[in-house]
Amino acid sequence: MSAEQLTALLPIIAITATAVLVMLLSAFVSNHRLINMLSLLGIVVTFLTLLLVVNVAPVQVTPLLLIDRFALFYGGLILLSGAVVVMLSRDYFLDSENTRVRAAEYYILLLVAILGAMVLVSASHFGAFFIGLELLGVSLYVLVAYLAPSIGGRIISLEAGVKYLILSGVASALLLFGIALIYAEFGTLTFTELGERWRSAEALNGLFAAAGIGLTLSGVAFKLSLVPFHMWTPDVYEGAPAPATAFIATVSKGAIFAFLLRFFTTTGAFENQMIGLALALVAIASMLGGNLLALLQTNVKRLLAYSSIAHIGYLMVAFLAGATGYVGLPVVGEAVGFYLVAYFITTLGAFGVVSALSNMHGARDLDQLDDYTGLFWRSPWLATVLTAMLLSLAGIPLTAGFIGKFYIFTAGAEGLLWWLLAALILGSAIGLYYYLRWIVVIFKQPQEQGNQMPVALPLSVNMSIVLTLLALALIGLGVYPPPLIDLLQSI
Amino acid sequence: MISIPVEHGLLLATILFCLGLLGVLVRRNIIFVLMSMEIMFNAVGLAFITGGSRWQQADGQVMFMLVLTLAAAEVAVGLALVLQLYKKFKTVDIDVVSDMKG
Amino acid sequence: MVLVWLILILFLGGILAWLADRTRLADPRWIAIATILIDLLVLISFSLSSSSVTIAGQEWWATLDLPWIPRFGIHFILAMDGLAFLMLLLTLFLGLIAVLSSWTEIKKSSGFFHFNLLWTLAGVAGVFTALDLFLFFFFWEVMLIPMYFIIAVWGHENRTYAAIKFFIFTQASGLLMLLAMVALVYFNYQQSGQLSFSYFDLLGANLSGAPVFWLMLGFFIAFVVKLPGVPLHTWLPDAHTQAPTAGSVILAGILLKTGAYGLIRFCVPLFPEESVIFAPTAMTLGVISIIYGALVAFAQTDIKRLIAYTSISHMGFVLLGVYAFNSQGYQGAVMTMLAHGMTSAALFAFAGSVQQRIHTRDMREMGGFWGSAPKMGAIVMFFSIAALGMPGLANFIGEFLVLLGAFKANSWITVVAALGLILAPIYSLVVIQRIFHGKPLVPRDISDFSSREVLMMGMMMLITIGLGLYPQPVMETVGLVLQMGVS
Amino acid sequence: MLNLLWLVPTFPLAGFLLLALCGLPKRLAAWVGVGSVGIAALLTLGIAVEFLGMPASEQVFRQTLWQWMSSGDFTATFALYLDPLALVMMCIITGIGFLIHLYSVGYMDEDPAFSRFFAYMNLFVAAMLVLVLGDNLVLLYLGWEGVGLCSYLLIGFWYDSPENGYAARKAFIVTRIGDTSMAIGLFLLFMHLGTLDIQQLMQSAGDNWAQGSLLPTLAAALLLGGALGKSAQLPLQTWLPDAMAGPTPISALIHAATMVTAGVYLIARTHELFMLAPEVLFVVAVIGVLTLLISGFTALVQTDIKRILAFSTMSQLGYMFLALGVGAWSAAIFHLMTHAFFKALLFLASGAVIICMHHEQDIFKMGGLRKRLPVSFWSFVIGGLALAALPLTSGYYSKHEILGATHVFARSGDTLWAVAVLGALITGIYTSRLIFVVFFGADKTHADESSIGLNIKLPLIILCVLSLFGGLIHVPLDRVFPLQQVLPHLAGTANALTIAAPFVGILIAYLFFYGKPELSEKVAANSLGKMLQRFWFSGWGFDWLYQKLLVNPLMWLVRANKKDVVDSFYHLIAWLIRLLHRLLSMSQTGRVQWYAAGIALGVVVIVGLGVWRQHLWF
Repeated sequence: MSAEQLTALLPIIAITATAVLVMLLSAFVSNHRLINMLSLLGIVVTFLTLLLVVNVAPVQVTPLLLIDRFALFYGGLILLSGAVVVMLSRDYFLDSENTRVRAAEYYILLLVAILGAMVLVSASHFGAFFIGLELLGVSLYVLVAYLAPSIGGRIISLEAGVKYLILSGVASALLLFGIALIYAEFGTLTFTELGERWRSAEALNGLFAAAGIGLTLSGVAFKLSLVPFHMWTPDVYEGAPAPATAFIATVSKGAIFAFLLRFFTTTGAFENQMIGLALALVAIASMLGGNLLALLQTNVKRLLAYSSIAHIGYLMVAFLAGATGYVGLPVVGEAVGFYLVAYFITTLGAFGVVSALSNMHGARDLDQLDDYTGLFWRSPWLATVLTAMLLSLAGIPLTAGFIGKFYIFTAGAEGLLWWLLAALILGSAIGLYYYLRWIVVIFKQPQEQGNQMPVALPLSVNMSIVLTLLALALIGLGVYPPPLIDLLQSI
Repeated sequence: MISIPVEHGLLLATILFCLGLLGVLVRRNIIFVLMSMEIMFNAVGLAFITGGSRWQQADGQVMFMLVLTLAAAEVAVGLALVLQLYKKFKTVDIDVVSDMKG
Repeated sequence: MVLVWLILILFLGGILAWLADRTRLADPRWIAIATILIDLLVLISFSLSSSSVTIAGQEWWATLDLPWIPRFGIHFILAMDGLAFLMLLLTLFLGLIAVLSSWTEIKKSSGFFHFNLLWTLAGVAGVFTALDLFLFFFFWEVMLIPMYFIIAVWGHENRTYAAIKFFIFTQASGLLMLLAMVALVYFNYQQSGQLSFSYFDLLGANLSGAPVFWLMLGFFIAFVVKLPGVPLHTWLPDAHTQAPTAGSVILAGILLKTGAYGLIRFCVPLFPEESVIFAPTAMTLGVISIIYGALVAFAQTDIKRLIAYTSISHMGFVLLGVYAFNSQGYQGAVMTMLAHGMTSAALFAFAGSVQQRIHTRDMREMGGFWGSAPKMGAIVMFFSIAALGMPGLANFIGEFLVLLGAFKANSWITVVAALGLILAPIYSLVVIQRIFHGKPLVPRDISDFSSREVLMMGMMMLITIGLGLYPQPVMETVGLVLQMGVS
Repeated sequence: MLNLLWLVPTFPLAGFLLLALCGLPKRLAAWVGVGSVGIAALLTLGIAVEFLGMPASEQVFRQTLWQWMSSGDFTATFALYLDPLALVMMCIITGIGFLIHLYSVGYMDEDPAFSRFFAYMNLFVAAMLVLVLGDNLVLLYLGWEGVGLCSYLLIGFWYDSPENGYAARKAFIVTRIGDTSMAIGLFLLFMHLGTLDIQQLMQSAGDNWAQGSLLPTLAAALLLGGALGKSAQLPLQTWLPDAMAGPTPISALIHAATMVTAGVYLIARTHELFMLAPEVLFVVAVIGVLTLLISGFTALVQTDIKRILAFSTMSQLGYMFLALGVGAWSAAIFHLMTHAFFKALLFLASGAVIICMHHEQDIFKMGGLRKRLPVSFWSFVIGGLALAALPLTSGYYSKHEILGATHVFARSGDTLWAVAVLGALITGIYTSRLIFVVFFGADKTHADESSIGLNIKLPLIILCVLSLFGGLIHVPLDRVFPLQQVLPHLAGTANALTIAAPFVGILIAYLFFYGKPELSEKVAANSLGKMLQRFWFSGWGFDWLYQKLLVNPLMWLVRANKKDVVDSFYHLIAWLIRLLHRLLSMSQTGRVQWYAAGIALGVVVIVGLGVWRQHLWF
């Protein structure tokens, strides 16, 4: 392995080292803050190593990993999100020393999950993909169920863990079976070779290859929670601790989508009509189904879960535009990249507020819509951030979400995907309803529920910083997106 | 060496896989559900081996090893959760975890 | 640069008002007034000193063109011509009225209220000056959000429903428009190789064919929702009824005008051929709005709801005028916009003050107010007869010119539209009858307009009379622009 | 002096502003209200003297105030146009107007809304002046609508009672129907002739349109619609009787002397156009005849003193329309003038009676007032004589001219004339019925004239004089209208019949209502008489008909759609979406295996799709 390749692996090594370090440390100390700080530091250092690697990229490290600007960009995104989640966890797991649930393992798992996600986005081979996916997945099972053994016990956390484990296991099996079939058909596991054979082989004329690609798609669709593979999403979102939910909603999905993008652009598989049709159907079903399911939802975590289903559906429109042949792949990459960044910021912000209002004690997070009544009058800043995030989810200007949606519109329009765009508009219109309903609740005047004066909510400095940064990023990208666009164009 | 046609291997794997899937879908005991998942993973392993043998490569077997690892990890976590479940509900019926809905 | 300031002052003023309230340093109402006055001053002093530039065969008083998102050929283009100037003037003036009309109504978090109010105005000012399609859409939505808050937070009993309905209608149709914009830009890109959202670049785009018609429709629907035209109007009665007074004033006085402005500025010039084909349909929609709005208005017992439906009726004239494609139609449409801005704002301000006094909007619980509130009666009488198109007042000029122009374009449709002239007094006068005439049902003394309210109404009355008797300066200001659209 | 023309409408307008904006004390309000019209009248007098002093061929004066609006090829200026026709109208408006204002000071003395009354009155005078002086049809329309507005305001002046408000709205809306027709006429004229300046319009109508062709017919018919509404002619006449709800001076000024004659003025003003449309002109004559007859019969059975006068006004307006229809333009205006005199007199006199009777208007509750109210009585007699057109009174001259012109009219002139004479007979009947019932017979009241002062009596006296001798005034309209080919001159039997008709009417009335009242009771008692009486009393059932035909369906439609049917469409969509939400939510059962089944379904669909496609390809 050359020095260059080693350099390229630096981020992955760094994050692994962090995980190991935290593991070692946790054997001796149980100071939550210390572990939290160390994790954060590790992530930040890893992020800094990315900047080093930019100069050597692209580097093919064994057939397994391709560290190019694409991988670095998404790696960076994952790390930043990870850092945010770590910071959110700090307050969420405050006072964990005094309970049966130690927070140390939580951070280890989180770091391993980040590692998995980073491997996932760098994968150029099914083997690496598989390893990354399962590193991410298995860590998540535990993260989701993390609060199950706590005193009193979060039963919903346990339930979510069990559900996620079983369903995700099934999905992994589907995915792997699909990969196995593809392998049996084409005899290679690297994406580039696969692409070459694919094109030369007159596109998928074997029964097993067709089934294989279908199964693989199904597995990916599950991870992205596209309709009809979506049903686990709300339950897992609801049961998992809020920071972990934020992580699942962003890193897990984002990494898979990045993989999808790389896989399909490298292999060109989605130019196949069958796949295109299947994906289009799934996308439409997700856009409409996700929004419809969220419509009257009163649990905000479930609401965000359904909304995320719809958002991945939107994202599929940009993705599918690439399949039409009218839109260049770089444009698709750009659109997807921008949308993901916006979606990351927004989702982290929204769950950030939820976790700021919740903690590990108690049977559930603060996730009932009613809990947010008059939030604006108790905690204006939290409410403002949340509102901004919701508006971004709804795709309203001044926020990054709007530019993201605009990107999808341009890609869709350029690709002449009118049906998909129609579904997008319809879905967005339905979606407005529940975002607005939440906003209405936030701004409800306190006088309507008795005469008690609103009590100001305490907000830690740490939280303020995170949320403020997210809000600034949201507005910044919404008002002046060129820097990010330039970055995406350089990939 | 008389090789078995690759289709036969894959067909067998498919049947095995479907059996596993069916098990997941219908068994109420969560232990059995986990076991059915194991069957699915093993079906995957079989398919990889078949593929490997078709192309005379080690890749398929390597992947099989990875699948085994995954299955082990999956079951480990799974059993831990089953334990918690049993502690809380004194049962291993999978339907006890259906509180969250709608 | 002054155009940026026009918008920025309002944005900053809004923030200042909020901060002032939170720190209890100053009364946000006065900050709002001061902000708007400064903005007015800037606008007027600018208009006096400006010299015009000609772009794309059209005269502009000022333009500003900065690169914004080069990836998509999006520029930050602001420009002002006569039409935009008038609309800005209307916006700021009614902004002032809005602040005055809610002077005592808003008890809770007045700072946040005025923040929203000023941001709405800023958004509207942006809409009236933006000449990059993307930027236009940007402002189009920006004005929506604070308005949504105004309704949702300070509205009346059914505010949530109204606010969400308002938002969904506008936003859903806005997305259609966005799609049409993007598609237009890309069609143009394919033909000319230039990716640009600039109005001036797209104006020359020579597209044709069936899809272009659909694009025009995308714009049209978004604007007609805002206008609003039947059958896309049903958000309006709810929003107007539930909004606080200032909200209703701004909604009726200004926000509806953005729809008409959009038609005039974008829909017709960007798609001249398609618009000509579409004109009979559009005019028919206008007529349906006129008649239908009037009929439904007459049935209402909630005063704000009634006024809201009359807005639909009046804005139908605008639709009719715009698609007449002649000077009379165009100038009539603009005059109607201005006139309707005054009358509807005044009537909503009145409705708001009545609600504040007797805590109901139900006209069945009113009656005989003239005795105790003659000033109020006289003023409302004035605006009612202005609304029914009394010659000598602004509305008449607008409606008359619209019908005159529309008659040339399509006589039969116009004859039906003229029936609106008969329906207008039916609902206008019934308001007077139910509220001011007759004997009071319950012996209830209603206090007359305060001097603040008289001042505010007086200003609007003067403008209504001025526009009615000497509209020529306004029409000349408009004229230069609208000649463009005449094909 | 002519240059001060603009001041004539300006003074009343200023009076209005002053009264409306500053809460003047009552005395001052009276001075301002009456004074402004008085000054206008004086100015008019001065202008008239100078104007008539000019050579007849130069009797045209145009004063442009400012450009009102100009849009593309359309221009409307704020310009006044004075010609003899306008001058006559001006004199009537300011002259009679002044007298009625003066009268009102006494009549409205005890009303708390004294200055509001004068404000409206002044505004009316200003608007009416603009109407007659307007140089173009848009400006005329301004005045036209302005007087309509004032009419509305003044009918509903006593706003306490909902009936008054109803009457006011009815007046406004019914006339507005006509106005709309007129507005459409304006659009049509502009579209084809490119201008709305009256003089240019008439010029170019004559140049461009052939007589009897479609366009002038259409345009004239549309303008006629406006005239019918304003002048309460069939079929838009129903508002006028109800309009009597307003204070009596209003009835005198607006609903007798000036506003209701605006329709006549409009047709006279645009007579060139109407002459291009002989069919329409004939319709005008027929409508006039029908109206005069129908309202004459209606007046016969009314019991409200003001309603009788209202129907009589309609009837007299019918004569004017008849005159216009047969081309007797000057006669129409002449009758307009004399009618203004005597009808104003009658209304003011009835007002005096009403005041003295403490706001009792039912004539059958009066009686024998001849001695008690001498001024009112003599005013009524003189006004009644003029109304019935007895020889030597002013009404005689004008009506005679009309009947003469009708008689020689080429197209069914005989029939029209016969009906008109019948109308004259009926006029005689109802006029004298009124006088007999109110002033003769048994003394039923304790009324006296102590409550009316000089400011009421003086106008009455002046109007008496005018009613008697107004027929001697020569209306200087010879140059305005085309000369009539056949000079109207009745001779022989026709002449005799024409003169005799009112006498016969008076005789009949004397018989029925003074000599042998039991006769009238007998007639009224038999079933045919009862039916006729009811039918006539209701104004020939027009109100009933319109109520059933137009108002009720409209009201039904409006009420049915109060909730806005379009909205239910959106509610349906929302309902559907909620339904879908519920259905989909049901799929979210919470059971793991169900979720897994969902996944399996997805797999089957996607893989199935792939495999199926494969087979399709093979």
